[in-house]
Amino acid sequence: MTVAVKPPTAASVRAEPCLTVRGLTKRYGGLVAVKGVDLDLRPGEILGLIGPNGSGKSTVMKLVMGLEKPSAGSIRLDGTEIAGWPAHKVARAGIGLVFQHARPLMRQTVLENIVLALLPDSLLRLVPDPSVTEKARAIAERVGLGGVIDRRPGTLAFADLRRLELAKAIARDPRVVLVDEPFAGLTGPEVATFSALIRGFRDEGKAVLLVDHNVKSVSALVDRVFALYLGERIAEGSAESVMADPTVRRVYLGGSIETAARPEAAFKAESLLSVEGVDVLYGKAQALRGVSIHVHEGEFVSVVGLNGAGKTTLFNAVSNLVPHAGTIRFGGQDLATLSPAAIARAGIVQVPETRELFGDLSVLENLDLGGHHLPKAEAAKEREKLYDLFPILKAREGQSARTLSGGEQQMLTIARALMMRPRLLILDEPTLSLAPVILEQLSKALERLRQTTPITVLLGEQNVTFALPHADRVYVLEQAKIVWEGPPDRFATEMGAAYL
Amino acid sequence: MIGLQILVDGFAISALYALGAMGFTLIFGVSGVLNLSHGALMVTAAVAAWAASAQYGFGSYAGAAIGVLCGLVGALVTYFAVVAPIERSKAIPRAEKEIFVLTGTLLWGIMIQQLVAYFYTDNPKTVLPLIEGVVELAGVRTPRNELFTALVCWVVIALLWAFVNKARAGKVLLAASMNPRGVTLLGHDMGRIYIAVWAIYGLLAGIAGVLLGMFLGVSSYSVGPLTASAFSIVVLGGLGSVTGSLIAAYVVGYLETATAYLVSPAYRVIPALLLLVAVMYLRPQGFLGRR
Amino acid sequence: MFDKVGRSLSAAVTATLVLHAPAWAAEPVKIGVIAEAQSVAGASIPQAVQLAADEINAKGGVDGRMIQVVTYDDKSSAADAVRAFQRAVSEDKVNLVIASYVSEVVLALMPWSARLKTPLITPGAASNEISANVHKDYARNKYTFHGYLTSHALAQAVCDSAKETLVGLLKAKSAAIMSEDAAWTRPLDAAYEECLPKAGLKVVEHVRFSPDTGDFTPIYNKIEAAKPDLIVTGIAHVGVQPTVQWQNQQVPIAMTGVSGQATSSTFWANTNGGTQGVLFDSVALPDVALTEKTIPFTQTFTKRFGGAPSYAGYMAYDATYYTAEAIKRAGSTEADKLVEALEKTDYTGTVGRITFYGKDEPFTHSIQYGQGLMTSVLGQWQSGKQVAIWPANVATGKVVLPPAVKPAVQ
Amino acid sequence: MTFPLRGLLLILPLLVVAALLPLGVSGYILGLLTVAYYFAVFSMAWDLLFGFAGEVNFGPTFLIGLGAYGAGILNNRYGIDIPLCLLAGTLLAVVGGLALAVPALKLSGPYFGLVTLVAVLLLQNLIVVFSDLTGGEIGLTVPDVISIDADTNYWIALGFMAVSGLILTAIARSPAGLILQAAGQDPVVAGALGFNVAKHKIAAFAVSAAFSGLAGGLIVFYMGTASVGTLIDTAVGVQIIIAAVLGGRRTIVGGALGAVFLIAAGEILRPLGSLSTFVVSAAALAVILFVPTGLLGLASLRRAS
Repeated sequence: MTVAVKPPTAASVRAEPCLTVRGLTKRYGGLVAVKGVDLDLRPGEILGLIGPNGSGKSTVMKLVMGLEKPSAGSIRLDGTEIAGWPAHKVARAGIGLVFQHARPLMRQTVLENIVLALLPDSLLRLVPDPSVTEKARAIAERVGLGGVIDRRPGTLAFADLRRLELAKAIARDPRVVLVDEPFAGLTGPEVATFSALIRGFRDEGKAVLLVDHNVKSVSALVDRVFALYLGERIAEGSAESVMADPTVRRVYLGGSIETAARPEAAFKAESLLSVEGVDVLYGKAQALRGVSIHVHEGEFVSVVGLNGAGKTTLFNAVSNLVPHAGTIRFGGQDLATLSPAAIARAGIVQVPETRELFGDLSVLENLDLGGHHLPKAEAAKEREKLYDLFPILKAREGQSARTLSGGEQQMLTIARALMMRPRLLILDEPTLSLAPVILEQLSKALERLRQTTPITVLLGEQNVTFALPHADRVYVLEQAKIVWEGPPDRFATEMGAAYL
Repeated sequence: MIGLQILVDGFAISALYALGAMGFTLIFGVSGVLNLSHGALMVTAAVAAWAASAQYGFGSYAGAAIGVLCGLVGALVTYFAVVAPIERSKAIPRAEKEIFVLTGTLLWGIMIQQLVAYFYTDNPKTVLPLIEGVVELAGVRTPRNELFTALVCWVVIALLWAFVNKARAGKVLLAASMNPRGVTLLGHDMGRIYIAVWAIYGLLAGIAGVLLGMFLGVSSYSVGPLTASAFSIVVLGGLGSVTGSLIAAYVVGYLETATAYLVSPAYRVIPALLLLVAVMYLRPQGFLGRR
Repeated sequence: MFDKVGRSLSAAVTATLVLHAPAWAAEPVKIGVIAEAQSVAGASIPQAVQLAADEINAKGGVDGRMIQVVTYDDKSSAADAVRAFQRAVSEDKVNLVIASYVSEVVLALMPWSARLKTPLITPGAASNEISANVHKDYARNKYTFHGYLTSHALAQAVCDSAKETLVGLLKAKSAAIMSEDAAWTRPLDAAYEECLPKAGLKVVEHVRFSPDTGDFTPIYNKIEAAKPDLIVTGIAHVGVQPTVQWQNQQVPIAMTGVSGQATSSTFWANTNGGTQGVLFDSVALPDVALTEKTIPFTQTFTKRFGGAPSYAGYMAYDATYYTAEAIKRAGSTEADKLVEALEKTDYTGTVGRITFYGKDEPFTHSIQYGQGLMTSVLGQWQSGKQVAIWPANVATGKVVLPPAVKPAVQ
Repeated sequence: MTFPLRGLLLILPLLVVAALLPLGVSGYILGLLTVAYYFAVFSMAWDLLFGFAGEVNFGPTFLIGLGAYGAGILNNRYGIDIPLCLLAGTLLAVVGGLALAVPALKLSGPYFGLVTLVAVLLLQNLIVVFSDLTGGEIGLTVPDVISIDADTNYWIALGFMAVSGLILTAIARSPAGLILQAAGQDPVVAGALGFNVAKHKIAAFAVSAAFSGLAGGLIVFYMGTASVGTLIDTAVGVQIIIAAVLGGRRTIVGGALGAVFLIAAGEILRPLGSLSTFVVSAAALAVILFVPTGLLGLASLRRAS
């Protein structure tokens, strides 16, 4: 997709902001998800709010909508303070939200779903109003749902479900529209249709806030971009300037890249893991499309791709955690009939993005659970080796996992997986919302692992700087498909520019 | 003196409540199932122990063992015949599994209750105690059986604690209650863990049932109140929190005993019910529950 | 086991034709029986009525009319009983209904008996309310007969028996009342409060506890603290539990009174012998010849149904007989005439001489209590047997002290 | 929105047949159906809460009991006329419904279920404790009944059930009902669409309570008695829930179907004696396991395919 930025219309720049956010802060216990965010949104403007997973962008959206109560700060809609209002009042005041995952009423028809959005908040509406139904039909036509109006959402195609969400937003006729990940799971032509519908909002003079992982997917649409990282603003401006911003590039791509790949020919010819033509559907959304990759014994393979490209889905398919089509073989054995637990015992051990630690158990206990299949003495030996690799874990041995910092938790997760003596270690986004200094430690540990053990690793990453240095081979996953394969040193020249 | 009496008397009944509730909270913690046939399983164990020793001439030890065994078998049958089919059913939407499990186990409990009443009438029965006689405890005359009940309860609770916190296999159960996905990724099949948990639950319910039969006696009418009391204690303590259940059992047990002594035995259960309602309003997650 | 299954099945069969009445015979007399087949007390009711009907029919019936019994299982639920009553009257056209030993059920049936003008006899419910209601609105409720003793009379019997047998033996001067907190025990307790002092027993403690109680330790401790010489009970919903705990805790006080469950023949097994030494009042006991009819009835019943009749069984058996007599006297099964005839009942049955209080007395249509009329028997569980202690003329044994009770010292 | 009309066309003949039953059926069967019709209203009112507002109420008998005892006590103690008693009982039930709605808004799933269960247990205990007023466990007898004629009682119950079913269905299918369903299915989305979820749920509780309470009062004046065992015991609540699940959740009418089915099954199985409850429970469990959508769901499944 090419980067084409439409210059903001003169009118939108001059207009007074209708939504003003000042010093918006949200704490969950000790974690600060949003730190003093200031944000303006004008009528007839599309603002892209971007940030990687865990950056706090969704929280900002929820705070504005009233789905969460802010810890501090102000949110004004046309001068009225709405911070802390319940969602239904916020909605009545003129803010609408298009959820990322379609959440229609599953037991009602498409028409009834749209009718619902047109209803006033009254207990006494006991007789249907034909004019409302007419209006709903018109909206359905406008978003392209005319043909499926009497069907239940469960029978709709994915894109139609997303249309339904837009239809509801149109029906509500809000002054400010919040759209969460507008294009997730959509194909090229569908993206175009949706872009047109969203531009329609702007042309009607509504203010639009698009929330997404990265600039690329929304750059064609937005007038302005606001980049968020770890709850704070890191850049704001046109899509181009934000993409060029060094902080943004560092967050998404990391710093300079050195690679040390071993050639593919250096490994045994047959693959340890081979994934062939795997398709995954999440309900109606295609999360993977004919993905094929292979990993040789002892090899370090990285799959890079932005959030939402399908990395986690790929790994879950390997572990048989999601239903899929296509074949996945491990050491020549078809994994289709094995349970996730059996696959783990067979040697494919995942370090999931969500970590899945046992929060109330100590570091030691977490590790021992990983070494559960080993005799006790062996497990103790293994543990000592890992303490050597991650010394901080030894210091934290008796502490419960819940109380560890994010980086320590990540190290514990990796160590726990290594306790299982995996034949193939899958690391899913290990850098997720970690501070740079931690990344470095993690990177060093991985390098040492690669140097000193014959381990086979499949790494999924958005952060290219982290993913490339260790990798022998790289795949690029984009919108559910593998779009590039090659050694890491060729990545910058062939994929670098188009990546972000 | 009355304080001492409350202390002594409340102890055993609370321990029994705790044991009854512990298995209930354990299966909730690991598999998210609220088993409303709980009371029926306890009654099955007690009546089986009674029938084995009083009707079919097994000794009281063999009778008690048969009772516990029936609890175990009953729990596994409940899992395989009722809970697992509902969880596996594709026709039941995920969001509604909970209400289906509740209704299903409730019906199952009624079925067990009816069968027990059919074969052994609905007259209350008491299991022959393993130990008889009384001892003076700081001036309070206490039946040995009551002490025995409290002792067995605490030994079983301690064993459970040791198993879950010390034994390797038990640790996996504990881990599963915190994070089922985590243990799956570590190579443990949740299916097998569920079976193990239901087996442990069955043993606990069986032991609690037999002890209850010896200490207080049961009838098929006890099914509902037993389920309700386990449910209340577990929610009061915090769903899935074993320690919370223990605390809640003692709070309820002592509250009831104190009410019976200080106010009137007629109002025995009312303060506990009111406490439960108050806790639900003020701290819905219970004493030690997390949300 | 098979025997038991067979028995309950036969009891549950909806309508049982008693005798294949010859086609030319007069229209049969139909008696409806509503009771719970599952409980020991309830199951005896249809069986006893059936037995009486068979006997009467064998002797030619009532003025040549055969008695036909139609039974309904109400599962002790008032709603089921009302439904059964409606069916009995409108569908099966019964002439009279003998129903239930549960006060709740009988009180629910009373208005229907009035509305549908069909006589109703309860062979086992104790609540004063039943006969009090007849007294209060005689014109309307006269169709109900309280074919059992009222709570008031039961209390009187407990006091009388205690005075004559226990007070002397135990050197008892005081008593504690221990009753489940239920509507039927209110008049009972009131009557206890009144008659115990007259029997020389000062009431030093009065505990009413929730019928859901499982743990009786606090109750016994509370009672012990008041140092009574005797515990007088009013329990029906509970029975096994307080008895077993009384024994396990070795409460050193003898226990007497009304204990519904203790009258049942399976009580020894259900309490694992915990009932040793427990005293209780009952209208009849299996081996006690209250009249010359008692033992033959018990034996025939036991032989035919494989177990001794419950107290309600005795009352139901007698009720069938005095109903038959009343029909004979009235010469009709027409409701008002039958009621009139029933009121004149003077029949010596298995439990004593049965007569009803009149409409001017407070407990209209309940069985008159007193020596020479109907009293109850004080029984005691001794080594697995129910032994009659009082009245003296029918006693089969002497009081033994319960294991934990020490003999009184001078 | 054509379904209601078609549904009405299906139900109307059934109602006509039901209304004509007294011409050919014995008083006993009518008495049976009379009770079944009141239970049908209990189940339908429960379904409004469960199927539409998304609240699992384990204590329908709490609301029924308030209505029944509220009405019964006024008549028994103070001899107040039946209509006024019914009104007062209904109001009391509505107050009880509002009291349940407060925790329902804060609690979810098993927590709310427990509160409703506790409400029933408390009511049960209070009735026993205040037996002077309530008659305790032996029940409360009311001096007045609506009618002693089986046909009249039957028609009243049938009419009441038909009207209740109509009103409840109308509410469920109205725009306000649509909002209620949205609030029940996904309160977050409903809130984001501008609907005050609390308001709609409270209203649903009030409506459900009103019908439960009124039906509870009517059944008292039909049977002439109110007792814990017949109206409040958790076993009664279980039966109401089973009826609704059996008939088909979120259909309103399914509850009526289930209630009639359960009572009919109980009657047909009467020869089995105490085992009849076992068989009915087993059948209900089988339906839950194999036909989770219930009897009506089964019918609509057939139609769809």
